Amino acid sequence: MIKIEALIRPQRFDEVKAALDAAGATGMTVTEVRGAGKQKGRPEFYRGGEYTVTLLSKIKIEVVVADAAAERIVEVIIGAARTGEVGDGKIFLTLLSDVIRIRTGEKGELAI
Amino acid sequence: MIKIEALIRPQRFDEVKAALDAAGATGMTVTEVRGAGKQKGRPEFYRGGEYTVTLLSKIKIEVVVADAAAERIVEVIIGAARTGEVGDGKIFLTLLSDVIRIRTGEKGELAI
Amino acid sequence: MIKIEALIRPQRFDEVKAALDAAGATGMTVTEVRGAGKQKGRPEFYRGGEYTVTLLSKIKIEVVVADAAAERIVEVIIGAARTGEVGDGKIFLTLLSDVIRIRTGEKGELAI
Amino acid sequence: MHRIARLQAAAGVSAAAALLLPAAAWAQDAAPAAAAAPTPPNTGDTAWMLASAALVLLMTPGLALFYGGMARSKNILNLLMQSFVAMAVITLVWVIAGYSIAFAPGNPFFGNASYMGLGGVGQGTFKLNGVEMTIPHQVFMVYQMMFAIITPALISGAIAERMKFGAYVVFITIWSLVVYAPLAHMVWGEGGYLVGLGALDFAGGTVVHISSGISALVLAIMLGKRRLGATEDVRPHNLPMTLIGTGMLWFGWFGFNAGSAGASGGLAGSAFVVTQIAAATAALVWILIEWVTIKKPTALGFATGAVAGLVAITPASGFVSPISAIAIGVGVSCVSYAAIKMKSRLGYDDTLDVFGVHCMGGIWGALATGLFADKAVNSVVATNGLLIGGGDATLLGKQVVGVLIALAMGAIGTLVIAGIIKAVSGIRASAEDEEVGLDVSQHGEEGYHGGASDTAIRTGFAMAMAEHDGAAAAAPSKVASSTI
Amino acid sequence: MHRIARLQAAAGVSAAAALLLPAAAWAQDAAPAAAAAPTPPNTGDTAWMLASAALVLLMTPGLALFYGGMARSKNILNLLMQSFVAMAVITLVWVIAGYSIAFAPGNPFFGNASYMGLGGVGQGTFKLNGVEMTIPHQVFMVYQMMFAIITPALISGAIAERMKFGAYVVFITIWSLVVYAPLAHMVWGEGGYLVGLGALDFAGGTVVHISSGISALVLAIMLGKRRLGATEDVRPHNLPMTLIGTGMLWFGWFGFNAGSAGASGGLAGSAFVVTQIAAATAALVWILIEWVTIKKPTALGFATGAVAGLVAITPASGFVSPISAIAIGVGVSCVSYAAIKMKSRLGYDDTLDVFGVHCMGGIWGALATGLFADKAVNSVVATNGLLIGGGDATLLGKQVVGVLIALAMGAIGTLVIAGIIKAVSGIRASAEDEEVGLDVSQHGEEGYHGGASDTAIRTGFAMAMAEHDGAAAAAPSKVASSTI
Amino acid sequence: MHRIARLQAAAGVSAAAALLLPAAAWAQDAAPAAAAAPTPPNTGDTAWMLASAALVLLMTPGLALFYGGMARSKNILNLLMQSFVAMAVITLVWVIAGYSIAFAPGNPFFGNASYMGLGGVGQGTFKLNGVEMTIPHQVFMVYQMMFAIITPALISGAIAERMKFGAYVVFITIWSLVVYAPLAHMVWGEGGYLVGLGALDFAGGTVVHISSGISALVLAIMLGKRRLGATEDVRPHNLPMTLIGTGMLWFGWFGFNAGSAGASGGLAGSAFVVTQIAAATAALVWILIEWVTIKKPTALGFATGAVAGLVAITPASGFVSPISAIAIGVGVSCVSYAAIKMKSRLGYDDTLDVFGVHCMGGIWGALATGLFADKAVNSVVATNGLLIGGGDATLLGKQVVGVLIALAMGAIGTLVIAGIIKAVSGIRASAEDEEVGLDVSQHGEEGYHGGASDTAIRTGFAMAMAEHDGAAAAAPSKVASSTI
Ligand SMILES: Nc1ncnc2c1ncn2[C@@H]1O[C@H](COP(=O)(O)OP(=O)(O)O)[C@@H](O)[C@H]1O
Ligand SMILES: Nc1ncnc2c1ncn2[C@@H]1O[C@H](COP(=O)(O)OP(=O)(O)O)[C@@H](O)[C@H]1O
Ligand SMILES: Nc1ncnc2c1ncn2[C@@H]1O[C@H](COP(=O)(O)OP(=O)(O)O)[C@@H](O)[C@H]1O
Repeated sequence: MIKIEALIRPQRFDEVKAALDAAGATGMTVTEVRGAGKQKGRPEFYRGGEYTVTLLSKIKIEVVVADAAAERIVEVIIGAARTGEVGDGKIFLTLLSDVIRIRTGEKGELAI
Repeated sequence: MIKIEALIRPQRFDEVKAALDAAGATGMTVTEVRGAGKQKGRPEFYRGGEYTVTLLSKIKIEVVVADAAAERIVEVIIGAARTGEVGDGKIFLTLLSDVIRIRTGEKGELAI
Repeated sequence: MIKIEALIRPQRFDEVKAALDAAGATGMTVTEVRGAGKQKGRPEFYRGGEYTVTLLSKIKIEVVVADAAAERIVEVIIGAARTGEVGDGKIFLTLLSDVIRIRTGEKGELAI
Repeated sequence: MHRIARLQAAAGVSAAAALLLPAAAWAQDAAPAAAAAPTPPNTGDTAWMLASAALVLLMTPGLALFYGGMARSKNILNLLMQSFVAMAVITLVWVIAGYSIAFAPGNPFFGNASYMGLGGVGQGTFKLNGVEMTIPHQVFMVYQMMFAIITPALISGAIAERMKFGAYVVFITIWSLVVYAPLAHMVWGEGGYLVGLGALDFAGGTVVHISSGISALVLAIMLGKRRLGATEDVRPHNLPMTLIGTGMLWFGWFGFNAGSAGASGGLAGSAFVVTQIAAATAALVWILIEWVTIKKPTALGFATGAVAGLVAITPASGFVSPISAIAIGVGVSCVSYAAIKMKSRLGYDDTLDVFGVHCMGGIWGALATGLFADKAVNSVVATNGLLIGGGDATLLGKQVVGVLIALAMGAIGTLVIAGIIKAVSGIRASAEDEEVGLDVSQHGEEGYHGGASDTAIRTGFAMAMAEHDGAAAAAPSKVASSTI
Repeated sequence: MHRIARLQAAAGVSAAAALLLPAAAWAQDAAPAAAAAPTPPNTGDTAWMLASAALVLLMTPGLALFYGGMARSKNILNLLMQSFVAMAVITLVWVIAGYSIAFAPGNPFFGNASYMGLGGVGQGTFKLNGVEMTIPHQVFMVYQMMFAIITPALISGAIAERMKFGAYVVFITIWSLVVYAPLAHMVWGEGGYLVGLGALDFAGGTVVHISSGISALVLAIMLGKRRLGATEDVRPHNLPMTLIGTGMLWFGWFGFNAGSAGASGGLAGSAFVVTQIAAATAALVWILIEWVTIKKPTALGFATGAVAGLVAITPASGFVSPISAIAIGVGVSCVSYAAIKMKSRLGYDDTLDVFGVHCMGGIWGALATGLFADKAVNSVVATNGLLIGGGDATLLGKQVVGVLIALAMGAIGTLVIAGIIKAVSGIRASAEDEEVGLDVSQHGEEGYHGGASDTAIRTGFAMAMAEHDGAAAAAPSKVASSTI
Repeated sequence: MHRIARLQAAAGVSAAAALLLPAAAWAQDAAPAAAAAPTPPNTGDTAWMLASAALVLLMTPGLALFYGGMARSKNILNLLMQSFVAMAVITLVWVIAGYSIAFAPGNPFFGNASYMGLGGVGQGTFKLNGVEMTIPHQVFMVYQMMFAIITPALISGAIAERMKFGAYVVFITIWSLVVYAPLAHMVWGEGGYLVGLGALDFAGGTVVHISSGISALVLAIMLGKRRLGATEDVRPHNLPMTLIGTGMLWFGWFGFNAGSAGASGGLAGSAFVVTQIAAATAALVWILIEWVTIKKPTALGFATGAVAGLVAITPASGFVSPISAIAIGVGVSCVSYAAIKMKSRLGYDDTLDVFGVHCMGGIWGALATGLFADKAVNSVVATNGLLIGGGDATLLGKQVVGVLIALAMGAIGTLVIAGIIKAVSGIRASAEDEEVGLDVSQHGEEGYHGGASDTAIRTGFAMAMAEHDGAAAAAPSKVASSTI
């Protein structure tokens, strides 16, 4: 099984989620994170103190899929998340050694 | 070393944490996430606009353990997290290539 | 590629981030988490009810780097995050099977 | 209270004393107009009572925040609504029948139907217990309405996080009619039993705080404990909200106590002063107790102490001196702090300590009135309190009677009302509703949103559609801004 | 309203009736002083009007919270600022010209320049429409200023989350001068057209709510919809904030309505009472409708209903009985609830339903005044409303005229003003500014911070430097505490 | 201020002028009662002063929110408590000795002990500086108490996030007695030095703002800078909270300034009007400066400007015309904005800019009184201000003396008091306490909770136990609902 970890723009989250549902991803886990990359933030001002935001809000989506499905799901995410502007984010793939469904105790691909 | 990543119901978190402490898990990292799976949310209403919540609050618990201990810890988590209802969550296992304790610089199983 | 996952004290975050920037880490992802380990929290009081905080605020920093750079980056993080007190945190290393830059579709080390 | 003052003045207090009362004062500066048929209200007295009514209304939102901040975020809206809904429901209850039961002539225990639907409650001045008031009858009615609103809302703190909203609404509606209104009649109403007895309650220690406090305890026990995990974390979700509420309560309480003079002037001023002193003293003593016992002066402790002080001074506020107010403030923090500690032994789940603060604080205040009441402050005091020069235990005895009546009516009334509702429809939220939180289960809402990952799909008719159309008509994924 | 009451009293209402009015009351208790050239203001009437002015001022921050809680967190500051900035801008507009246009003598449609810069607006009492007021002219001016402030702020709810801040400021400045001030003149001003006609608006149903509500709708349509993703989540970010705002609005509204009596006394009391009753009834009816239709009584529904009730009673508050207030409250919740449902069909994006609540609620209230106005409540009512004993449709007809004029002025004025600004500088935030949120894009700030991972580097001159020096002078990574 | 007005009236201002004063007005409408020994208070004047006292009390919670929103979340409760605790401590300080030092007869620098413990401070009217006041002495005392409360609380903004709570409480207690009370005596007290000199301070520019502002600066320097990382993020954690606080301050300030007339009527109205105008102007000018310099009108800038405007108009509010109020508002934003910019050069850590806003704003306001004071507004003005027709620099010179005295007393007093406390017990929180935040380290609490992962184990006696019992008695992991 493979864990697909995608870091995307919050504004694209709705589209990505919809696309994943359409693609039949059985589930996903979403985390609010902050990211640093090539993209720079907008200036803020407080009592004349100027701030440059160095970490921007991003959404981390984790989807665990069977090895076979990984490539397709990655394409789906890229399709929905890309704007072409700096800050579109990244996708990381990791091999999992096992998956268990707590409710039933099922293991491996059955549990996805 | 193995990283055990469990996604559970917030309501079961207290029990799971207690069980892990009892089982002697030396440490853990907890993250608030939102998850989509088989479980559906309750309807909400705002000025007559009806919302169906598609992502539900879940707790992600990460516990890193020695390979030998993995199986037992997984059982402990399942025992405390299971309700038998849709939404109990999943457990993902990943092999780590190394672990370092920042304070001492210890590496590998020593650092856990 | 290797994912370096560091759990550090929130108070050291500024230093660690600055050190990573200096070390030329191209990007990072930051998550607020809570952790249990050897470190114990301070007592709190509410209407005479006493609470011992069992999970402490920690910052999780994820940095994905080329295999070659991993060791150096780990040193950089340890250097900036260590206080020598219990609670300094841990670093976990994981091998990634692939990395993709959403904007360009680049893969592997190119995408980092 | 002041009205009683006048009653007794009429009932033969020396004219000299009477001279000190606004009633008398007004009699003077309105002298030329005295003949004219409908005495126009005194503009100054009316201005203060209008302001006071508004201040007391604000206490209910203040209470909502005071309680709400202590709840867990999944129940915040339910706790706020338990206070706000009283502003809606009790207003109508009061207009339709409550005011008449409380203040219309009748027997010593409840009024007749003459004021129902506000019949005969007009813009002109009126008489109460034989005394000519200087404000419009409607202003007095609406001022008293605000008391009727906040009293049942006080109960909500004890049963927080587990009661069905519908059952709560039905409960406070009936409670207001069968517990609050009759008690108000006995204490303040036309020919009320305790008025006749001579028990003193300036602004509602018995009527408001003891009655709601004991009812809160009984209802909390009838509901049972919240379903909590062995180690479940129930710390307040937002203490700054609790402090905002405390500030609003303190502010509004000046209308509650000083307004109970029924007029502007010296007595209102005196009540204002002792209210400030008692609240300040109790807040300070509470954090000092904490400083000594747990080494930390907490914000929640400060808020709790301030409210306890305001509760304790309420019945005494028109009868005691500033120095006595300090004593009352010191006393209430000791009493209420101890009561809250005891809770653990007794093991009931009074979520936000309504019993410890309001019932115990109200009892202390009512008895303290018997200890510190002073003729020099208000001529209505027939004999000084036990601890005041030349005083004896006469008044204290009457105060005890008042306390017992309030306790009995609150406890029995709640047992009966809640018992019936429980039998008919149930009063307790289901385990699952409690677990997901009362906001979603009772109100179909959550208090806070806006995390970028906090998402839901709109399907309803209103706003939803509107935007959906938009989305449809839109470029791939964004709504084009269609303008005229 | 009361001033009109006096106008018509002067215009020949029976002296007997006049006796009931504070003007008359004052005439009495000040009798001895009557001769003295500058009649000193009545201290009680002035006390109430000072308090009322402060209460109405507080409504604007209250409105900011009511709206702000419904916004998404990325736009919270912008929504708050749209209300707060009106407290700054409109104050100056009113002092320089607005008050003169609204209340100076002139023609039936606007006043002359005599009060510009507050010329001739002094500390002494004054005459309005031929009636001797009992409060200082400046107090009346500042009381009316608070109405001028909140009215344009009401509009902001409809155009939330997408309008350029600069364009908004320019818009409300001009709108206040060309729409609000003339309308206020017609309804309340010296020799105003609707005053002469005999249309009644006690506290501003037409001037405040209909005018702002219709303007809100027109402006929302001109701006176009927010750019929202097909499934974008627009749930309120902080409903407790909306409830705090509701409490502040309810509290302040007593100054708004009861203060419109222009004096303390029976009429103010009556307005106070019906305000409370209508708000309570509407809030209750709203959640009952929800309970029936969607099975959940929501907190947002309660807040919306309460405000709708306050809106509807505004024009009627000095003319109707408590029982009529109940009818008005029931009516407005049905009307506004339906209006909000309709929005989906019509498909415009009135973000926070200003049209449904304020415009529709205001129209219902204005017409209801024609149905329920009652001589027994206020002698100014020439003929009772249609549904009151002995009443007919005369007044109702006049009310319709008032409503139409308010609708026309609001709609046309907004079309022209916004049209010009749009042509000159644009009124809509860019797609990117809207996406990142108006807080960052318009104000260079975010509402909330403090997550440990919520970080930024200081580079500016002030605070930044200060600490930077510190940091520089510091041990490796911490600032040494340099003390004297 | 008004009391001074009367002093000088007594001291021989033409009777004609006197006629304009409420004192005189009252003399008239109470004529019939004049003979009667204890003059009953004027109900209207008393109503306004009761309302004003409540309004000023509310300013302290308002200040707490204004400051609290700017803090980081780990210090929110400490900042709120620094204001709230003043409501408790200073109330007692004032009752026991503060009021006597400030207002009892004595020498020009402090009063004697005659009013200690409120001896002789009763429900009847009283004389101040030879003038017969029309309100109860207790009402005047409690109104002044509210000023004494908020003044030291203002200091907390400068030393936020690093001072020991215990040391803070001791500091404000002593400061209130040795700095505030004597200064109040000199400016307003019986035979006070500056009263005699003829320096004018209507509502406390010198007594409240300059004294607290300079003390804040000195204390901030003595404490030293916060220990901040080189790039540490100190952005406000909750700006909506700061705006709510701003709204409450603005609202309460009407009691602060208009209440300083000591009575209802024309002068109170005039003070109310200029207060509104100055606040509005300053807020607007502040965001305009930002719009020009940094291209963004910020919410924090609006809030800061509004408060600066309120500070600046405070000393002038009873003496200047609306047009002058605009000038004062424009001036203060320029002065305070520049002062805050300078901070970076000077490099001290006045966390929330108390010096820039309150001290500099107060100085500008005091001097502006010397520029714009106008006989036509208040007959107490002996010679018009420098910029008013027929005026000269006489008053300006006296104002300078007042400013210097306030600066000296605040600076020296703070140096001595804080110096002693520092030597005895230390005033600064430890590095570790500062790092974890003052909420946990000083108060054993956190402001916000409720993330599902935000967990702790209950071990204490109270609530804890109660639920623990429950848990024990429970099904595997849930508490069975044990009901009667
Ligand atoms: N080396 C990295 N390690 C971890 N996260 C990264 C890394 N590089 C980028 N990210 C994540 O991806 C997000 C987008 O990166 P960015 O460089 O701005 O996008 P792009 O590559 O499209 O320009 C960042 O905000 C961060 O969360
Ligand atoms: N394929 C997946 N990838 C990532 N997370 C998942 C996946 N499937 C489930 N989850 C996580 O597990 C949680 C529980 O899943 P759900 O299907 O509701 O449980 P169950 O399988 O017991 O019915 C989800 O909310 C989500 O956080
Ligand atoms: N076995 C583990 N699994 C997952 N996270 C861990 C583990 N041990 C420690 N951590 C994380 O590291 C943080 C620091 O651990 P702690 O033991 O307090 O530090 P130290 O080892 O320096 O004393 C913890 O708060 C937790 O977030």
